[in-house]
Amino acid sequence: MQVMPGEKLALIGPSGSGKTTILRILMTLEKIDGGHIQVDGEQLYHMERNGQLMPADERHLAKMRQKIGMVFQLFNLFPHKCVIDNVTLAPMLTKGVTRVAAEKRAMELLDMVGLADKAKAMPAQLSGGQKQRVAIARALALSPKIMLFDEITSALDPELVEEVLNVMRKLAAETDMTMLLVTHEMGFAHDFADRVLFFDRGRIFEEGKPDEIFRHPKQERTQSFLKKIIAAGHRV
Amino acid sequence: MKKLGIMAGVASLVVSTMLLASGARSADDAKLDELKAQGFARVAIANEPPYTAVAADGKVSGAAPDVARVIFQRLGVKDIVASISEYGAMIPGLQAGRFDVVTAGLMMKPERCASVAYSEPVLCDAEAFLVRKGNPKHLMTYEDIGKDSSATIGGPGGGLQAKYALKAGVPSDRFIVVPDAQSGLKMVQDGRIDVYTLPILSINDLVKKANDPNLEVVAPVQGMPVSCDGAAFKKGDEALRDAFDVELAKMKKSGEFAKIIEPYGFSAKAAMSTTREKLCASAQ
Amino acid sequence: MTDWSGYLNLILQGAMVTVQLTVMGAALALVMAFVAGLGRLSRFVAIRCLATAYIEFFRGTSGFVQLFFAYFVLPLAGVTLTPLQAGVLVLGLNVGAYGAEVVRGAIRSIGREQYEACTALNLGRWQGMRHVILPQALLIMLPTFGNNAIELLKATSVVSLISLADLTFQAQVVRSQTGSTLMPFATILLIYFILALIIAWGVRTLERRLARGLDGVRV
Amino acid sequence: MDWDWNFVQEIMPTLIQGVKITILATVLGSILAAIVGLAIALARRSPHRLVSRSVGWFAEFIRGTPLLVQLYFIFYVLPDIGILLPPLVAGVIGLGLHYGTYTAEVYRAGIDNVPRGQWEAAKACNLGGRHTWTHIILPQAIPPMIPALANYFIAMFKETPLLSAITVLELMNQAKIVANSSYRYMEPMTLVGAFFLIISLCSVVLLRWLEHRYGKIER
Repeated sequence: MQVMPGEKLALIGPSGSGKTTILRILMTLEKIDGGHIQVDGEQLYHMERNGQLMPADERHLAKMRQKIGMVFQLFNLFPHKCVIDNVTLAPMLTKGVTRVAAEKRAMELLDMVGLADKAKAMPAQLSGGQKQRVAIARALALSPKIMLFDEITSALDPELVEEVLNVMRKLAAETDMTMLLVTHEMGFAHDFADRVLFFDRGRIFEEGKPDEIFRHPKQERTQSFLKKIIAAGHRV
Repeated sequence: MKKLGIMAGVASLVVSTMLLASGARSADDAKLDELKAQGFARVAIANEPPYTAVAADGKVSGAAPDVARVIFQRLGVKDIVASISEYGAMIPGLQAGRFDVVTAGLMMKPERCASVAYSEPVLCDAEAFLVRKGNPKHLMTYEDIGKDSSATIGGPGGGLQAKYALKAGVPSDRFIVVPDAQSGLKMVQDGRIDVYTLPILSINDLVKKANDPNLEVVAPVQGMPVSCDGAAFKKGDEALRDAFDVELAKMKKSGEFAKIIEPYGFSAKAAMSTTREKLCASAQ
Repeated sequence: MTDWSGYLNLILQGAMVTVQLTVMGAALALVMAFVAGLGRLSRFVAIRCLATAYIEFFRGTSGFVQLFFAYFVLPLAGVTLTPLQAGVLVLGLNVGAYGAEVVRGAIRSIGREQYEACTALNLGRWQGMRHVILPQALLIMLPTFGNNAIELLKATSVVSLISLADLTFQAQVVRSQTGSTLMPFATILLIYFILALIIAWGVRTLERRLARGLDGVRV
Repeated sequence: MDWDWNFVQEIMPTLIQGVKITILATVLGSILAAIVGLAIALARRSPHRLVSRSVGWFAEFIRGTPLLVQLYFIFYVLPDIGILLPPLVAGVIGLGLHYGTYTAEVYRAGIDNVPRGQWEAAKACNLGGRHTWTHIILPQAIPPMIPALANYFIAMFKETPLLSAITVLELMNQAKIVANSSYRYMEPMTLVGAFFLIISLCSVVLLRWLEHRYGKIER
């Protein structure tokens, strides 16, 4: 599987089919048993030493993680820090950005996700949709080249989904980041993605342009999955 | 965590420190200089009037510390700092370097003479029994207690009394170790023990304070020798002890000694009529 | 009939010693709790073993016995401690061993998702611990730490047995000077209780302050 | 003053006598604490506020003050009002009462952990108050409490040396007497520490097994 720079990818498929696992592996949250992954021309889990590939050490992983950001299904905000501190923490600690610079950037990002007025709020005071928008700002604060979105609307009340998706649309339009999106929002996946991957039983079952996959799926399993999703009330 | 290692290595460490200690014996004039430099000597007391007492304001008095204070001043050590200890803990405490000297009515006995370096005698007293009024079990001697299988006797842990009792046939389960004099008095009052034993003057002081008409004192206990205490130094501090003895002898001669201890009820004559040599050998 | 004011003064002096012991012991205990608690979560086997040995040793033997050991046996090994030092050392190490388990438990109770968020934000192991995990774990530890502090306060009474002039010891002195048993003991029981209430109140206040803004998030 | 194995051999029988009393005191104290704790826990749930409040404060007081002072109180003050207890009985009562206030918290947590639905179901089955307790609530509440209770009994075991202060001839007191008459502290104190460590380590194994068997409960 290859992803081009700037490409927007949607990963769909039944639960347990391995789409989330792909994101978690890319974020180094899971260990891999074998194989190789290259990010931006460099090995993710391996490093070269004396011309030989060997398992990466913590320093190499930290270097690689700079390129990647992730937004979680359950937001994973730090409950003891206010919104702006959530966003500035990592840039200040990992990149040595000064507080002033970090806060300036954070305010821009919060403004972009429409939450500039909530900068001093605690996560517990926010709605789910607001939390998820903060989480997006937090991930963006590190200026990664690749962003991973793991079912970022699944835990939200239906009426809050749209505010998060709007942020995503804006993001897709304004930046040329590479984005990998695991989602059950088929309509959004259709509009957003350059390419759609259908996962089943741990493998990529079918892939193609959104129109091909959603309108004319070749595989029977893809068809039945989409049918079920539509029956469950998701629009395509 | 450091302590763990220390404990594990205790045995070996101790061997080496003991070697060091015995090797250092010749240099023990240093001890007095050390006390002079720090300006005070640490003494162990028992808070058992009239031997040793702590007043309401925390000031240490009693016959034994009063004598020691004067002697140490003569030796150039300005003051004494007292810590209260159980009798049983005094000699181990001395050996452990907790105190520089014990001035607490710790009576001289051959076993003790072997463990510490005593000064010449300071305070002499005989044994007394504290019993309930009328002495219901007629306990006049240690032998009486030995014979009456229902009688129990209390005394300080590590005191001579436990040894007297054992020798007179009192099994160890009828000798109750009582941590302090006040508890002993209370246990006689409450009927937990039949007899509480201490030197006469201590018992008298205790009874006077309690002011309880239901108590009675048997004194002196028949067949018991008069014992005398001395200031007890750590083995190895003999030079300090000898300096202490010189001053003590001067005070005894000048009558100053009697002036300090007789108001407390002790007899200076008794202390002057015997010697460490006699007392340390007496029971052999 | 008796000069109570003088003796009350003695007891208050004892209370000061008790407070001093509690504060210094608690400070040592806090340090040991974090050192050993984090040590047990270390990646290095040697550090884990060392921390476990410390914890099990001090939890396994009686504090009273440790105190006697430190006071009477350690000097024979060349380590002479004043009664106060021995008291602070033993109480601190002892309560620290219990505290270490609290630290460990609290850290482990922080959900995996917080660790994952740290990884995703590329925080180092120690950075994540310091800025994300510990501040949250601290709040969970606090009530138990409060209980431990009260246990420490109570345990200080034992130092009276190595002739450190704390509250209990002074009660014994007053008792042997006045012949009254009820008054000194009743007085110090009350003082201990008041001190315990103060600790409990202080910890609750601290907890409320730290928990501000976290409402509804923490259990 | 180095380690003397002959001396160890000589004092061993005396110390083992002490161990027996220590274990006896722990067992009796545990039984009493288990009963007292249940009584306190039930009394605190009493609908009469006077009962629940006063028992609550009493328990708080006992928990907030040192066991050592409570032992002195039971042993030396109670005779003034005509209650004269032998040392071991006084010691067991002190231990039982003190730790009863801790086990009460275990019972409380255990009872609270039984889901509300169980109470409602009992009511729906038309069971009376007593039957609800004996047949529905306690049988579900007690097994998960067992490890936490055992934990406190081990803690109690480690506090038995305090009984030496009221002349109970347990391990610590025997060791002190030996030390007092021989002027040697090292062997007796080290042995006491070793005895405690050995018994504690064994009980930790037992505790792990109990936790495995009955599950863990919040303390």
